[in-house]
Amino acid sequence: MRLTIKSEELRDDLIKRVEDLSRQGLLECYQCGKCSAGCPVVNEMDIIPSEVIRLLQIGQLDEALNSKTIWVCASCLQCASRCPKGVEFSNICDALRQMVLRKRLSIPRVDADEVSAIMVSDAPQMGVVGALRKLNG
Amino acid sequence: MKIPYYPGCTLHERALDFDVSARECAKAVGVELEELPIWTCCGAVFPLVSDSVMEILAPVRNLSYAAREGDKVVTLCSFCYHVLKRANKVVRDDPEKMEKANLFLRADTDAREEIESYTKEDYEGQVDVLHYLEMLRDVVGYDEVKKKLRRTLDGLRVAPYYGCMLLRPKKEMEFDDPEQPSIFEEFLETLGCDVVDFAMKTECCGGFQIVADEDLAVQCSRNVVGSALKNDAEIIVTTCPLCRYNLDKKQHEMEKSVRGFKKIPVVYFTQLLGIALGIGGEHIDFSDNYVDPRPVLAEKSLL
Amino acid sequence: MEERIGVFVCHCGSNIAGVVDVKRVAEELGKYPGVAYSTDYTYMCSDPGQTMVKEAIKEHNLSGVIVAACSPTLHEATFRRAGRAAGVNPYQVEIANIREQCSWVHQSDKEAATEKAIKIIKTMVEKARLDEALDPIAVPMTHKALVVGGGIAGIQAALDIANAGYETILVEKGPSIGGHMAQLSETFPTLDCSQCIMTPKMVEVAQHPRVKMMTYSEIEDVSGYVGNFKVKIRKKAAYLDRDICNGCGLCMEKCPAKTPSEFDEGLADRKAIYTPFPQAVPNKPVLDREHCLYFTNDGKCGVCKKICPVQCVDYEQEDEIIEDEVGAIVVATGYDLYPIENLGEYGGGKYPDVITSLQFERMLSASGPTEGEVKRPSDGKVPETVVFLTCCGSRDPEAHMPYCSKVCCMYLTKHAMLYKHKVHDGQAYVFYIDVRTAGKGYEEFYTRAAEEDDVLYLRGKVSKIFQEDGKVVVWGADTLSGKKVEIEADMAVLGLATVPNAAARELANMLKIHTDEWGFLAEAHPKLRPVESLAPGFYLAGAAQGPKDIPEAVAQASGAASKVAHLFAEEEYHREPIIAWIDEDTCAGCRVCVSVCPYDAAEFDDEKGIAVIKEAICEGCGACIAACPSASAQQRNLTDEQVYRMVSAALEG
Amino acid sequence: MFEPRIVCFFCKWCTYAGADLAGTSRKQYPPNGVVVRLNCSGRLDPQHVLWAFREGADGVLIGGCHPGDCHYQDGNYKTMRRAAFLKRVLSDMGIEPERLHLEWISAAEGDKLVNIMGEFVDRVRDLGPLELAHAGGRGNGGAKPADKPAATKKTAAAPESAKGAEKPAARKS
Repeated sequence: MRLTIKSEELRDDLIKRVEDLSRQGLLECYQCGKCSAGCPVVNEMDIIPSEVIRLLQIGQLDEALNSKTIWVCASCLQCASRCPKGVEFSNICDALRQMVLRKRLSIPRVDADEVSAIMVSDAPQMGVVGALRKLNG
Repeated sequence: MKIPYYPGCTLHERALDFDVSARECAKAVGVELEELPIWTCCGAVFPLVSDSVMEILAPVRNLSYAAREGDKVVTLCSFCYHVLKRANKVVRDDPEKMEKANLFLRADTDAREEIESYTKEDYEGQVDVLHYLEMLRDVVGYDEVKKKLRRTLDGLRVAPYYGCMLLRPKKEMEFDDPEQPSIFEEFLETLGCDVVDFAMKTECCGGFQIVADEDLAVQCSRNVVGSALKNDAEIIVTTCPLCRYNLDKKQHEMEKSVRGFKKIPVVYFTQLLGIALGIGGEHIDFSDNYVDPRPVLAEKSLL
Repeated sequence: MEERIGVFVCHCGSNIAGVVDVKRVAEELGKYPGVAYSTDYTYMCSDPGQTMVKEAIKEHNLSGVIVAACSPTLHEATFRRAGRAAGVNPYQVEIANIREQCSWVHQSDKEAATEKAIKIIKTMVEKARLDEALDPIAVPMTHKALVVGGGIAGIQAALDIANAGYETILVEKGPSIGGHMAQLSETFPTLDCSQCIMTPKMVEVAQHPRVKMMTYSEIEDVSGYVGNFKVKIRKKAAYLDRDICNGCGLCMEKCPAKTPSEFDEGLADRKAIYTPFPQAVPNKPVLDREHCLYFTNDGKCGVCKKICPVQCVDYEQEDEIIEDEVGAIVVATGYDLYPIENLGEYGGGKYPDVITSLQFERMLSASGPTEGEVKRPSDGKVPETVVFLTCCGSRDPEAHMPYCSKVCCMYLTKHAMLYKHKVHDGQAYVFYIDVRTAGKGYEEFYTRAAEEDDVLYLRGKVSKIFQEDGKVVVWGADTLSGKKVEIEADMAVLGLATVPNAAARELANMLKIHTDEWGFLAEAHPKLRPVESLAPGFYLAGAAQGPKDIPEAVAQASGAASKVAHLFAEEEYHREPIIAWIDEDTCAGCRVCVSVCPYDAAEFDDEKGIAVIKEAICEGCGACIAACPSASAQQRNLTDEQVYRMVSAALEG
Repeated sequence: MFEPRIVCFFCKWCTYAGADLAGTSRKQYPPNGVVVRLNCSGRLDPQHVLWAFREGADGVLIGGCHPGDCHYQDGNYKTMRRAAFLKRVLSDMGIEPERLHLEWISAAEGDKLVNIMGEFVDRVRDLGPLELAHAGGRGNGGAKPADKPAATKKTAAAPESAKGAEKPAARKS
């Protein structure tokens, strides 16, 4: 596992885009990992939240965009609530999801057709609307 | 006292039990909840990206409807409360977004004006968004509520589950201390309950992930339910239809995965309030609950 | 006489010259009225630089000097000395601040910075043209010091000042001196017992012939100025005569009222009449009225009074105000731990087995409530797994304190190590963000803990702690392996942030000495004057100035003491002569100045029918000058005329 | 673009030290202001401010210690009252009162100083140059302002005419 860091990648426009979309300063994160430590769905993530921020800090946007992590997030805001530096990972996660969804970079996590099946069962409307908006765009 | 009320989609459909009990309880404590004449879905989730004017339009539109009815609006569902309150803050703090949202609202009102003769007033954040619990505490007063009680729920061990959306982010919600909140406990103490402190009361139930990844969400809700059980709770109360769904209905899945799983009923806080206020059984409906709370309530002679 | 001002523009290496065109500045000023000589040089404050100033004074017969360089707080004194050596009165040497307030803050606009530098210097030239030759005002000085705070820093400062030959008053608000150091078990990195090295010092200072120790006392008021402070000290009622008390301890034994002991951090109880710990100095009790049954229960108890063999208990005793005069004040008010209540995610104090670092110190201490055994508070069980957390409230600008508390990494390492020494088969975990070991022998100490004592260091911050089913569950992260970590422990110890003592901020306000935004005392210069306050006559020692460990606190205390000795080495104190004076010819005797003067330095002279200024008292604030309706009150070397001319120069061009 | 000229009267204990801190921290702010260092903001005579406007200042910034923090007990309270009064006088004179600003900036608040400097310069820039019909005009200040009388006092005198003429107005407070 070797990584060649290229200075121009560190200041990549798309990484700047993540900062703009999420309104978070990626370099403010000092990698304490408190976001990961408190995340209720971290079990299902392939890369823990603090590592996603780290990848962005070192210019590895694609790896972050391709992570399972961003689709597992339930937007519970616990990470943002406890971050000592005020970095809101939940927002970074939303930004990454939006970048994928808007460009249709990968298949949406929730399929609208499948959801209609759940609709007829008993899930509250808010859950369906929430899932579609966060995970389907 | 009349207060404008925004029920939201879920309370009009799947969570009628929540809506009905809340309205009846309000009456009993002297508040007429006046449902907004028109309202739409709030969007359920708040957009966390910066360029999302479109996504706050729905909540701002609803707030502008509320503005025609009064200076505050009460809501019950945690998601609605979260979205309305944050969108309201955006309007109050970000003039650019306020302007954009109003551009859309004006077009919207133009169309409606002919039919419903609404005034073309811009929405600038003039409405305060209140949660029903805040209404009970700050508008009615817990002391007043106490005076109206027909019975107290003595000895009922209740675990108050806050979930995420009421509390976080602290600076925007300004609802309570996000780590050691107390509004719910104080409410339950008013009813005479034995309040159970449990570690997971502000942890996530899995939320909307239940739609995308049931296993994931069930892991979360099992964690919450397990913590309440460990602390010998007899019943969990919540303010959110989605939390209720995940914590109650998904006990079906928990039973499958955890050997010796003990079930625990999950009810809306307004349902307990209704019982204490002596409201008739037809308004306190438990037919939608997966885990029936009636046995434990009967055991305490509360039915 | 035509003024002959010399202007000396310093490059400060590239600090100034990198932004300001110093050559052009010197050239421009050379043409300015009143300027007889103008030049520039790389480092004016260096020896050759100062020599250059001195030689130019002689060669060009200069009447005044402007050094355009860094802030006057740094080198005004340097150049005034140089001026005096070459025959220019020090008060005719002025600094134009073109570094802190020009080159450093306008780095991107060199042209504008150069223009501004020229204006700044011109304002100072205008001031200097009207500067008078002045002499410092000699006032008598009290060669006696006051040290506030009886922790290790205060004790050290008091001892050093007393040993230098000066009378010292040591004031401590608690019943005993010793401070937090007396609470500690063993000290890093040598693991010597804190009380063993502390107690002799406490005794030494108590018995020192030149130290007047006042415990259970607080500063009530301080007035005056360097060399001549008047202090009022409130000696709180101990409800017994501590001079008569022989410290037999019978009263404490028989007292029926209990309350959690502050010294033991609530892990044990003390009586209502108590000494905080057995080795207390003085070893004489005080009676805590709030918990005493005699006071809370209508005089029904009175056991201590009945039993006291020397009849020293006195329920009628009242606070006493002691007045004294001192020449210098050392502030050593120490620190507190950040309140655990503020850390809701760790339970905010509601879990019995999630404890503070000072509670753990008491637990480890051989004279502590568990006699040195590690037992968790809930059930007295010896914990098999203990988790230690650094940065509890430190390095958290979002919700708590933004700064590093500096000592936690080391004391938690010590805690983990001592725990392992006492519970051999136990497991210690330390969650950290960075382990900071900058001190002599500290890195080696940390390495020893990790390698020899099997303390497992986990790099990550803990998000949540809760106690359920008797277990203290810790949700942390190990960012090195990229995993969330969950530990079911028996106890957790929080390395809470170091914050200034709660009472210290109030005291600082009363003393009119500066603090930073967190309440730590501000030093006069972060590098070159770390033991002095900007306010003359006040010196700083210990954690009151910022988080520090014992050797640093002791070093700073000795530094402060040496500054006091330095001040006291002169017979008289020489005050700045930049004070008010009143023109007798124009004063109408309206007494406005008398009413506005905060120091009673302006006085009405009945005989002359005008106001006069008492030179020994005037602090030079200028309130009377701004208030005087006839412009008869003026400030030496900052007259209204000088201000007008400076303003005009600032706006010229 | 119009670059306003600003005179800053800073007390040496708090705001001047705060400005030094901004420098030590290398914070950047616009170069429009030149500082006159006073022992205390309470030393500031309203006349100094009027003089600054007369001499061509577009804005005047006064910086003192926070209430309760004055090194000389209460000099800053005096300043607070004087500043409020001065704003009324300025208004009567046809000068926008926003051209005068009083701010409490402590020695620890380098950031605040930077922000205030930036905001104040922007504000004065928006107001535009100060036009005073009766002003002596720019560039005649410095050594000997034309209409200021020569020094009459032993060492250094206040400009009597300026004081005498305008001081009574300043006493209405």
